[in-house]
Amino acid sequence: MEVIIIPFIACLCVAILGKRTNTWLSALFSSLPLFFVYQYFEHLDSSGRWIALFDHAWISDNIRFTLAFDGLTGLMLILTNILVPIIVLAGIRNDENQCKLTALTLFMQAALNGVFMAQDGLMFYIFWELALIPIYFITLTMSGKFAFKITLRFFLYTFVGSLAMLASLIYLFLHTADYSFDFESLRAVELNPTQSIGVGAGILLAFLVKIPILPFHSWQADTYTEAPASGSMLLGGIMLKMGLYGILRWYFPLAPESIAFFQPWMIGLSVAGVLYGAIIALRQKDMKRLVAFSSLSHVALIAAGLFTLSAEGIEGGLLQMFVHGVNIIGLFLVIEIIEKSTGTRVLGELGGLAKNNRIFMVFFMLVALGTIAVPFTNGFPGEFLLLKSLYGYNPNLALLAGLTIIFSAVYILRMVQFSMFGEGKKAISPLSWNEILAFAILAFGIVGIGFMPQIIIDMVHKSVLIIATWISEANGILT
Amino acid sequence: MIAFFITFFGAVVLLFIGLNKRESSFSIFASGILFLSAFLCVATKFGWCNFGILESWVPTNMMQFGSEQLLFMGLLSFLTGFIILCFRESDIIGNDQLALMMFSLCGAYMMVSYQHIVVLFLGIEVLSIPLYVLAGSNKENIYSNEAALKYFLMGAFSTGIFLLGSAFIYGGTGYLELELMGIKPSFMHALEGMPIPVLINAGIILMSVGLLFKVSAAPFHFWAPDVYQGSPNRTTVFMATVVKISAFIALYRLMSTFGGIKSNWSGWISVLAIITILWGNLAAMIQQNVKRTLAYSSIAHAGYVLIFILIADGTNAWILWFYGLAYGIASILVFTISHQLYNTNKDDTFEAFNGLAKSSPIVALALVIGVLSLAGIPISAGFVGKFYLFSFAWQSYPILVCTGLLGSALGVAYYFKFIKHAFLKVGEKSPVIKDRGILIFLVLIILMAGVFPWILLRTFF
Amino acid sequence: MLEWIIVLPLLGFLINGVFGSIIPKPIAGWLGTAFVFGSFVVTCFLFSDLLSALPAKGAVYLKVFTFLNVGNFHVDIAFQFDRLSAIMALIITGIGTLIHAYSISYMSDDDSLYKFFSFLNLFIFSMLVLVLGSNFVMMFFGWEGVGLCSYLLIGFWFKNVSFGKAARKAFVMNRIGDLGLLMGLFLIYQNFGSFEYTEVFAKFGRLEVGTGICTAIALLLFIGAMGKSAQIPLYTWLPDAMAGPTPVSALIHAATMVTAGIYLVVRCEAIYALAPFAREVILWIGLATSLMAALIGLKQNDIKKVLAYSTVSQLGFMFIALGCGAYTAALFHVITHAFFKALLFLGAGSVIHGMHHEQDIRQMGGLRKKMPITYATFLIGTLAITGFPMLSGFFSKDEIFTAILAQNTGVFVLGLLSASITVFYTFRMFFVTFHGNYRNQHHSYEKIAESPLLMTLPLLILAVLSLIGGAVNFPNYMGEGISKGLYHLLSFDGGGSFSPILILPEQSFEISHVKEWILFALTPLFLFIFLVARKKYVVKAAVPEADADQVGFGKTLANKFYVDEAYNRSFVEPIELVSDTLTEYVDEKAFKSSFDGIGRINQYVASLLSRFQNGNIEYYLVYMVIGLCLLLAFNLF
Amino acid sequence: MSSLSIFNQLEISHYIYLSTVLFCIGLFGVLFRRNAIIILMCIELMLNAVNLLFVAFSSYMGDADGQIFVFFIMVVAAAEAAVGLAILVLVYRNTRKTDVSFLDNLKG
Repeated sequence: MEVIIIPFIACLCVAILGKRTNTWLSALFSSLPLFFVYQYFEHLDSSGRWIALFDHAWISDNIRFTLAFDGLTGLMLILTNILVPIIVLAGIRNDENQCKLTALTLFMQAALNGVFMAQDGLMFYIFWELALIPIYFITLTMSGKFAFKITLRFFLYTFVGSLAMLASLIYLFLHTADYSFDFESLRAVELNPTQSIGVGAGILLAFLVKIPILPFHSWQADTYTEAPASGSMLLGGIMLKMGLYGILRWYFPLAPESIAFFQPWMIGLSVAGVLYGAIIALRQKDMKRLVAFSSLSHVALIAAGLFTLSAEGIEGGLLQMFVHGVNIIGLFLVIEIIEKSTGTRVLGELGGLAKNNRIFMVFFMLVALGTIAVPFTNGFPGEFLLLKSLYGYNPNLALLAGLTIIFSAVYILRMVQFSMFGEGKKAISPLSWNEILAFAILAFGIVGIGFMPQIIIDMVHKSVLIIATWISEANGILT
Repeated sequence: MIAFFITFFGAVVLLFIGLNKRESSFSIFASGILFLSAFLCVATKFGWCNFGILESWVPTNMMQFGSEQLLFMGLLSFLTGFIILCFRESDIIGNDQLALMMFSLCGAYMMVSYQHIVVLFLGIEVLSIPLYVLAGSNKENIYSNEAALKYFLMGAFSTGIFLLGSAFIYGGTGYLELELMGIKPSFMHALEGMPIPVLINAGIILMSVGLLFKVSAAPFHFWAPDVYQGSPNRTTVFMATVVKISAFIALYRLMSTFGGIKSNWSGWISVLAIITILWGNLAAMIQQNVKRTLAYSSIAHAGYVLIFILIADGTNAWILWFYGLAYGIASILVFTISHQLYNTNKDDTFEAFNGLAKSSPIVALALVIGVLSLAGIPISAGFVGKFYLFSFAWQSYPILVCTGLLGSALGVAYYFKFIKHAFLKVGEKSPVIKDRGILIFLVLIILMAGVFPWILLRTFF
Repeated sequence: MLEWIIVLPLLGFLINGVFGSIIPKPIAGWLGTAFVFGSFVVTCFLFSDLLSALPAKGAVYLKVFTFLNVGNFHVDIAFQFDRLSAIMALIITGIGTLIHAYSISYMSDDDSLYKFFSFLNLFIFSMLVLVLGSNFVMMFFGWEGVGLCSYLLIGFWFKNVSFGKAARKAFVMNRIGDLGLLMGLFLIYQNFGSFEYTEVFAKFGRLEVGTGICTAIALLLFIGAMGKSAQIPLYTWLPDAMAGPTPVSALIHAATMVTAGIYLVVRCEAIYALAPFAREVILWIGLATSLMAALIGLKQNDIKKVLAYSTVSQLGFMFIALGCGAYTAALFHVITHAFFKALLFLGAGSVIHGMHHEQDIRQMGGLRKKMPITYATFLIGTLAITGFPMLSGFFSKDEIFTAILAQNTGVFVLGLLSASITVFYTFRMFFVTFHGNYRNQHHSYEKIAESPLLMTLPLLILAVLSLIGGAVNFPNYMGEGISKGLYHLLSFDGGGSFSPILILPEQSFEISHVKEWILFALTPLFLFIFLVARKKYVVKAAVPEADADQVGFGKTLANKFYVDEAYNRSFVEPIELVSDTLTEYVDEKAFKSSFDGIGRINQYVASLLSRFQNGNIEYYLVYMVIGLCLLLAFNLF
Repeated sequence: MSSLSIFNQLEISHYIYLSTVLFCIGLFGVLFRRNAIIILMCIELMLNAVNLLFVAFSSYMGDADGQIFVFFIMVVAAAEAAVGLAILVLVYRNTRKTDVSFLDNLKG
């Protein structure tokens, strides 16, 4: 409960204080939930079950306000509550709308924490939607004449997806014995394959849009590109993890009978998305757009891994979710600083930025290397596991998806080259302490996970095992 | 019944003490009376006070004041009180207007509590006739005139249809009492030469068309956008909320009377619901006028509530109540802000909202929450209302629910226009927004009902 | 103790990387050198321990921590110091130390010297991880790590755009190979359930020769080797990689990193032994690469480019050896090649240093007098690479030719051709650079001076090594006691889980005396070519013509067979076209517009609907009545 | 007597048809006339048709409810007409027209 209330209170404070807000304090506040997350870990028992920490009757006696915790949730909470302070810190250069963005970001943090902890289906949906609202307003502060169109497209896309999920959840709810949205009750509903496919399709749609998987991605690039930095960071760093988390936490357990039906489609689409995003990213000139497509590619690989239903795929996917969050926020932070310093983020207009700011250069390089999954950076173990799981599913698909390690090297290094190397008149303005702090945390994440990925794997292992058991009970296809 | 009396006599008193005077204190007096009557309704429901004597004046086969009716009356009275309170500064202010609105509310009470078709008819007329006047109360304004005339002509026309229907029902069943005519619609008095089911079916259709006209369900909604746009703001919001909700209650009670032959009418009501949802949402997308947009939005909402008519089984009236509350409060909120902006800019297109977020962020926030509630996005009351509605209808009417969800998605497109103009566009004037306290109170109601609906519902039902 | 081999360069990297900017320049350089030297010393100790251990040990094994443990998939950060990795580690740290020391002087003008040394140390670290790792994943770590360092060092002078491009090219081409390697690893894991060398190779023992899986794994691994060791078709990055500072070229692109492919194949001898078809492929690709690179080398005028193509060509030879199954010969050539090619590169660096970063040999000439030490050592290097008798290159090449001859005469002839060309272009470069007249207009001849001691000392040491390096694996005819040292080292059976690295018996390469005589007859052939080259470039003092004057086959050679252009046409441009098409048509038009199109359809429907709302009450009434009639009609009739 | 016998021969259905026809006449009048006053009169005609039907049913079934309803309808119709005419006067003052087809400012 604390992890929802604290950011919310912080959000209110920032909203009330307005321009007088101290960003350092806001960042401190937004990192407070980490402490509670740490405490929550003590509630875990060895079984890895999803343990309710807070439970109260809500919309009806059976539709309850239930917050639960396990390793999976823990990982997502850590991700959220580490990244949000960084996003808040990074926002300092954004003078005009800063307090507004900070307040919205904090609100978002509360909602995201809710999404990851919600054990009640309706609650999950509500937090899911709630997380959409601040990001909508954050993206709305973008400049440009297409702002409304882009945000509307984004909102409609995700909203339609969420409505489909709602419909599926209600359907399940009506079939529960006790008319409850509780996770366990929803899971206990026996569905025949047809029903399961219908329900699964609805739930999946919401997640696929959010991730996004290939045919549902067209909101993404524009939104990432045009949104203010904190918006892009929230979207790319945390929000799309909601979709992946949702697949694992809600789709797999609730409609396991349909997995066999969707698996080939999902993996096919994901692999197509991996290549599609990578190939498009090869030629982008706008750095944010490039990162948007690279994210499309990377995240599709995670989705593919999850759908292989193998331990490597799922746990590697979870690892990569965390990693991708760190990396993409790093990339967006870098781009933001470049844009704020030079006034542009178009590759052709940049160059030679490496020469005057060493810390920036080192960090940029580090993030770039993490993104292209060089060993001993965080990108490697996850990508290795994902490709391996995909190989176990189908070697040819793994080969296709593996092309991403070539393409990602091409486009990321191209971005590094055209912005940092060569001769150029523009220069990066000196970094402020908050940026250096943000860099330091992210850099620690990149290298630390690169060396010790097992920490994250251990965190989620038991929870994944339980979900895997459910899937195999329904299908018997898990290896 | 006490609410009825208080409202009625309050209106009469208002009419006399305020002759030829125009003061906003009358509004406070009127809304005070309405809140009192709302409170008394609730108090009676809970048995805190008893006005059995008053009740005994009315034959039970004419009107009935069960707890359900009391809560509906309380809701209507509550909403009207807020309307009057929020529109104190209306440019068409006068005690006569307030009194007319309160008389109209009396009609709404009758529509809520009728047990006899005559009372329903009288209720509709008592509701409508003051409204005709109210719609035209901006005498110099040609739009207001046009709205009044349109509303009047079409209203009278639909009354005729309603009456023909009630005559058919009368002939088909032999009764005008709600309790009796619904019992065994298939056997009734034998009328030689007339196929009775035809008479009853036609009667049901004609009567409900009369009411569907009032709730502005497609294709009987054509008056709504024009009249909403032309009428003074206060009248518009009254029509959009109280009138619509009361007509729905009347329709709900009428249709559940014929619940035994549901298969006869569920089909076409479903079709109408689908048409209404789609038409309302689609047509709203290209509107530039705020009131017109809201009119179409109210049409769309009528479509959602038509789903409720289908699923009503006598025990779930609280869905309608909650939906009415959510929709009513949100509408009042949005209309109030739009009205106040209109007072500043004399502009009732979306342009009036330009730059609202800069000039008064709190109001902009209130606007956002109101709009989100209308759009049905969590954590607003609108979401919970829709959720109840859809989850109850999923089982029997999946297609309707899907249409409703689709409609909600479409609705986002135009509801977000408010946000677009308030947050993205730059405004020239900085409007003066009064009554922020009331706005915030409304917001709080929306949020409370959205976050803790169960507390609310468990208290009342 | 094993950990120190790895940790020391890493420490160097961290210290220079973090504090480099505040450390004085020479100290940064010496620090970097010291760490690598420390690593070398540790390696030596460990190696002698390993050799002298009683009872005899196969390997020293060190597990640091568990890297990944998912489901039944398990990878440790673990190291294995056996005889093969010891040899590689000795080359890496030994030659690395020399090149580090050389760089202190060579790079002394550069502002970001510390950066250079930290990258070099990182490279040494990665390379050591590659060769010392105890499983395939560790090797992959190092494999990618050295690729990264190569990228960083090629693009070290980042202000030059084309250098950056070359760096990117190197990284990407390596990544193509890496993908193959990765797939190979997956295939290994899928079939053998482990990545540990000992476990995997133990399981290979049970398979039949020519099994499909073995062939597939062998070929996939070889794709990785192709990328790293610059074989056709992935060789084009190596000549471009000469954009990096010369010590980098010497260390990474001649002595160590590019031989990782050979290390991989030797390491996986157990696999390749079972995959004759894969060996056949390796043989022919190695041959083709060697020939092609040698031919291109004929017409190159950039001193480093010539050396680069020569490296590609020599790597080709090594793969020929591997293809023949002569693993010892290949590794032997790796060692000797590391000596003389590092020497040549460092010598070239010395020349470039003296010429103020002039690399075109047509702009040199007559440097013999001004740079005597460089000249002498370069000559030794040249003789060694051309296979002058009794120098290191002679023995290693000899062994390779023996192996070829034992297998395939056709290949022998072609290999001979390639070796002959090598002799010609190496001497061409040598003569044009050091003999003849000075031809540069920009720098006066007088100002050219011999490089400082710090640069010449490594040259001298490497020259000595090039002279005597053949001793590592003398042929049998040199005497019982000292011959075949390397072979005995590698085919040592440690017992237990640790099987010998080399399983195939070397006896298959015993050749008849006639053939041995043929081999001996080669020396006069090479002498003849040497004389031809001398006549042309020393006696006639011919200068290679300008690129524009090239005609016919020479032009094709000067343009490197147009391979880069062909790759551009057939891979880069189509992909870019696909990318643009996807961006413009599929993403914008198909996906985005289709969604927006739904909105537009809605708008259109809405405008249709609003036509009903024409403001005229009569119409409204008519619509109402129509609606009513329809309702009645459908329900009553 | 003979005329009464004609009445006796009339079945209830005849009343229904008659009033439906009357209603439709009024309805079509509403639809096709443009003058607001005539429309108002046509609506009255519709209401009277309903009245007739109510009375007929009432007498047929011997139930007083229908006749009482008729009185209410008449009263309300009168009130409605009064308000309606007032509105009409209002419109007429502003537009000098009583033709409804000219009132189409509000649309879209």
